[in-house]
Amino acid sequence: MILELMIALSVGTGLFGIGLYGALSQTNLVMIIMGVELILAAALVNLVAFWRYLHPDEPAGQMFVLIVMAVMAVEMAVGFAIAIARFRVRGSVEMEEARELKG
Amino acid sequence: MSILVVLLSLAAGAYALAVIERWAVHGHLSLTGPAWAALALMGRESLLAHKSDRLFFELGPVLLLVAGLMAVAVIPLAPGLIITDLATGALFLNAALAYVLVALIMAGWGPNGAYAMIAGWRFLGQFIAYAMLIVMPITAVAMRAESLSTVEIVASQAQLWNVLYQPVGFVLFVVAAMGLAWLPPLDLPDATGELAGGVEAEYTGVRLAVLRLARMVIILALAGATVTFYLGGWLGPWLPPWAWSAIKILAVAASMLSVGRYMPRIREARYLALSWKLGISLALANIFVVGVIALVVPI
Amino acid sequence: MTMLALIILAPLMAGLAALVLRRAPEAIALVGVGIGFLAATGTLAGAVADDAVQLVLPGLPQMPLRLVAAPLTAVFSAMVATVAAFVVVYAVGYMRSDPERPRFFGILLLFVAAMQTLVLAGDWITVLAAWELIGFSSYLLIGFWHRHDGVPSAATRAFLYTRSADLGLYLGIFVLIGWAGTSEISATLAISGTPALVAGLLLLIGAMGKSAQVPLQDWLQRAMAGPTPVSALLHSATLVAAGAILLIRVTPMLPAGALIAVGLVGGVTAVVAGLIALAERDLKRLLAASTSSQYGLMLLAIGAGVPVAALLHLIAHAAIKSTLFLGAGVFQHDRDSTDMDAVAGAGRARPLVLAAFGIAALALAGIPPLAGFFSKDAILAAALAAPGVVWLAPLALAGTVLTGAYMARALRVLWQGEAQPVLGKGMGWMGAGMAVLTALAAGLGFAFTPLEHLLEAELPPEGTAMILGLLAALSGLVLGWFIQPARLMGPVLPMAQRGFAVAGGMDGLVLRPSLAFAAACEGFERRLLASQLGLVRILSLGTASSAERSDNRLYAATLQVGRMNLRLGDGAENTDTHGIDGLIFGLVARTIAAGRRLRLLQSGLIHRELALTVMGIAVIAAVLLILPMSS
Amino acid sequence: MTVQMIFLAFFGGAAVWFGVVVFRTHSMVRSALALLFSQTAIGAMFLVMQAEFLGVLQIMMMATEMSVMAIFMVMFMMDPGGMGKMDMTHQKRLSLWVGVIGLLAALLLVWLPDWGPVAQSVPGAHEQAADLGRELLGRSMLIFQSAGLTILTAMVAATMVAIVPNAEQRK
Repeated sequence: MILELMIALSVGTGLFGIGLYGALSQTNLVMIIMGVELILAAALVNLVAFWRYLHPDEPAGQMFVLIVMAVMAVEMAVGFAIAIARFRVRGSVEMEEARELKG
Repeated sequence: MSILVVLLSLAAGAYALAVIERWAVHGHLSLTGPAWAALALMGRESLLAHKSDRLFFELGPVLLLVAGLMAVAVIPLAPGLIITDLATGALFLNAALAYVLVALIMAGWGPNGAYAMIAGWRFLGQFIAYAMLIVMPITAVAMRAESLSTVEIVASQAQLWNVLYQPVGFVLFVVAAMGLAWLPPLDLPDATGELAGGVEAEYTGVRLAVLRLARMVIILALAGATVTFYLGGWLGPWLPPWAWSAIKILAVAASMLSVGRYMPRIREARYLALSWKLGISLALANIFVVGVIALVVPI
Repeated sequence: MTMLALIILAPLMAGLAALVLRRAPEAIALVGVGIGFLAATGTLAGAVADDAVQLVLPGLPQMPLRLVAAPLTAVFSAMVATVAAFVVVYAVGYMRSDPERPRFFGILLLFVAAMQTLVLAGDWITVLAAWELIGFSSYLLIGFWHRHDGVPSAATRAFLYTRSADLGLYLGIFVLIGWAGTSEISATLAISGTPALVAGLLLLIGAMGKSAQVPLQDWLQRAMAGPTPVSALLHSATLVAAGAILLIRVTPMLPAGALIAVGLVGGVTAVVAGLIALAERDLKRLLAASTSSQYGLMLLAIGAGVPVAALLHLIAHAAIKSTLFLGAGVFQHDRDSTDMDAVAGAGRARPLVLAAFGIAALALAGIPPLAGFFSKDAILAAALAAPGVVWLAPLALAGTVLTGAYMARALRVLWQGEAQPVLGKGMGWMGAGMAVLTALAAGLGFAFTPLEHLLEAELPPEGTAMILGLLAALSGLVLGWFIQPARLMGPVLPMAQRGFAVAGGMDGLVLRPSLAFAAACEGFERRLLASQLGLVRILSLGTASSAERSDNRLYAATLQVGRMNLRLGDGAENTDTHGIDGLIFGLVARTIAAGRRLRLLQSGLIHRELALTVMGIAVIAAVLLILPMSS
Repeated sequence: MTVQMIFLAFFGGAAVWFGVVVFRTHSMVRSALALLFSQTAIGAMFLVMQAEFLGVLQIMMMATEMSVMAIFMVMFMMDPGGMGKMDMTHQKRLSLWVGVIGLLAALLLVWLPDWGPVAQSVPGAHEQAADLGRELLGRSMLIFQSAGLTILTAMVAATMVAIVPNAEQRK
């Protein structure tokens, strides 16, 4: 049983690492969003694993998963809105070209 | 055992549906037509489009079929006659049908053809319109049944069918279902004559056969869902339950198929506007009313 | 009790009413600040009679929010209320023709309420909340005329500067709470030793930001973009005072090391900002720079270990500086500008206003029997009597001389040049506001003795200090009146005019420390980023809004340190061209290098900042994981 | 070595592999759909872990989300998959290092501590759904509602950001 927990958590960490790499390395806003999605998915896996193997009789655990899903949806909505706005202004969502933040 | 029965009846239903569709489209009834058509497709050379995304091209129809079968899996034809009675059956139905969208996008993207791709993305647009209206009426249904299991949902309609209990939800669900099965008048995704068959444009031979079959299965699944959620499933006097299910499902499917003959095609934008401005507010009202009734008069 | 609540609630409610009703804002504002004023004076009387009224509100678990009206805080709140009241009276006339008066008065009153909350706060949580509110509403006020070009950037600059310095406040407060286990100020003041030193220095950073001390003084002068009443309020008794007030309140806790740091910052600021003021070409900017230098003197007094002297000077300065600003506002009305050439001779047309301005100026310079005289003597005495630290007194004296000099310069500019006919519009309100504050500026000095008794504080003997102070003030006045700043300051002038005097440094005293600071800056900034980001991230997991806020913070920190180092680079080049010995060359090179390296950090590229973010989170996570193991 | 474990490992491996594919492939649609399949595999893992409701929900939501993702990719990137090997990454080494280090650290944290006793059985799917509902509308109502409110806000905000400002807004 404990091995299953380990497997699930390891999968979570794997997804986390991949997502981190993607979010940092991609030049494209949408790809960055994908990386973030992967990171959140890792969080999902861990939450469900903790619920299943450590506190199965605690529905709050599942509630957390729902909240994270909500966060994913929000993140995508806002991210794509920004992407659209940017695409309208610049004609691309390449983050290499986004230097407005430079002081 | 029950799996086998369901699958066989599914095949029979698909065939019957094909007959009905030919009838609805061409106007004359021929019981053997679909069989010949299928055989012809089998025999025909199956072309592969130039520079196609092979993986998606092959996977699209299969995924479509799988999604349809998954959806069918939670539809009860009679007490005990169901592939799997999930505790979250109603939700699972949605989950399965959500992959229709994925499959169509793959099938539209795969063959590297303009018409097909346009059709795929159009279907995505149409999906935005109907997605909410598939889920929210089901919510109301599940609220009455106090369960997501399809069997219990049917059982909850022993006193009064949902079509009378929540007619608004029924209408919304049927419209949304027709959008999901891209049936006319909501058939912009493969607008025959405009997109040359849309997603099916680039498919030939066996793949096309699979695609058509999958579509029949999906229509059947949606009809089954309608029957399960609103028309009392297998419930009915005199006849045995499976007969009632068969009759109802075929009737619903046939009516869905034949609506298109009497209505002009609806533009996506219009469908979108209607379903978000009118439909969702109606669905919310429906949920509210059902909740109130369920709390006040327990039937 | 109710009075205590009224002090804050009256302006708050009035402000909201003004914002919501959007009609007759002047009346509402006057009523609001009036009630606040009465309540504050009443509370002060109560505090004189029997001390420490407390109002405990249910706040966080085991950390209730407290409002305390001990004598000290009561005095502060009375001061704030008074200045606010008469500034509002003045503003009624000043903003007469502005279409957006409701917004103005609304924000102004919210600002006053926030300030009152800050001075009356009895626990750190309240202090933080009030601090944030002050920063925010001051941002709104400075940016009030946001349609004029340059104004938004000025407001943003002020916001970023103070925000980035607030980081120190946050950390300091967290250290305090974490160490003392409670958020009650009086309880946290009991701690001592290293935590006290760390917390003191961190709080000093926060205070430096708000009180515009070297090297964060730049934003204050740009904040002149706001309406004049706002400037008067910000400079005299509220925003800028917040830093000094904070330090005055925590003085009992500060160990010797922290005190020396405070004194050094204060003394340097007093001199440097004085030079900037002397070199200014714009009346309001001159006053702004003088504000920095006066608060430098206060910090110097705190550093000398006599907070009550700082307190006295704070109060005197509140009245004086508000008077000066209000006068400047009148001249601005007449000449539609505060540029020295534009306002030249404006005083002749308004002898009364000029008289008030002159009284205030002399008071600031420290001429008896005006208020500034007593407070400045207190500071000088404190500096002279400061244990061990010898360089406090010279700095204080230099600051005094400079004060006299630039005040005399301002008076001279206003007096000379030809008068122009002016039409007295709305002078009734403005005059009323000014008259009272002038009277305070003149006569407040005689209230100091009872005040000292009230605070149970005794000042060091003033014998020599009085003579020295008087001599310094007079000499400063004479110098400023008769000698042009160009000749007075020589090669320093251009730098001072650019405001580079601070970071660029015109002599080793300022240059070497700041350069050492610059060399250490990159590492410092990394730590800054890491800690700050980690904090904010941990505080706001997942919520988009605070994620953005943390971005602003990161940006603020990066921008500020980066800017500072760029200025270091320029200033160093400056001295370079002025041809100073080779030692400087090496330092200059290092400075420019540091600046260039730091520029790389603020690339503005999302992925770079993202990477920094991740590293910051990693550091914090590591710390959080390791701390429990070690302990 | 139970059946569950095998399935868990299988789906987990699938999830990770598809996650890798997301950033390896050159076709935008492919990477979006790879992400979809990765998420679906995660949903399958939920099902294996007997969190039926969550699993089904995950599978359903991700299908739609990722399809939207795909169309956005095509809209913004015009699918360079066709145009061969164009590199779409930057600060690659840094990202790689960060990712690897994060991965290893997390693995360490997973494998080192003692997770204590592992629960053998979970409540049935019906009870789970019912409990979750009571949780959401009972103790955790505030959180739930605020999540909903957040989504609503995000919808409004996203729309406002995305729509084209018309004439009088523009000036």
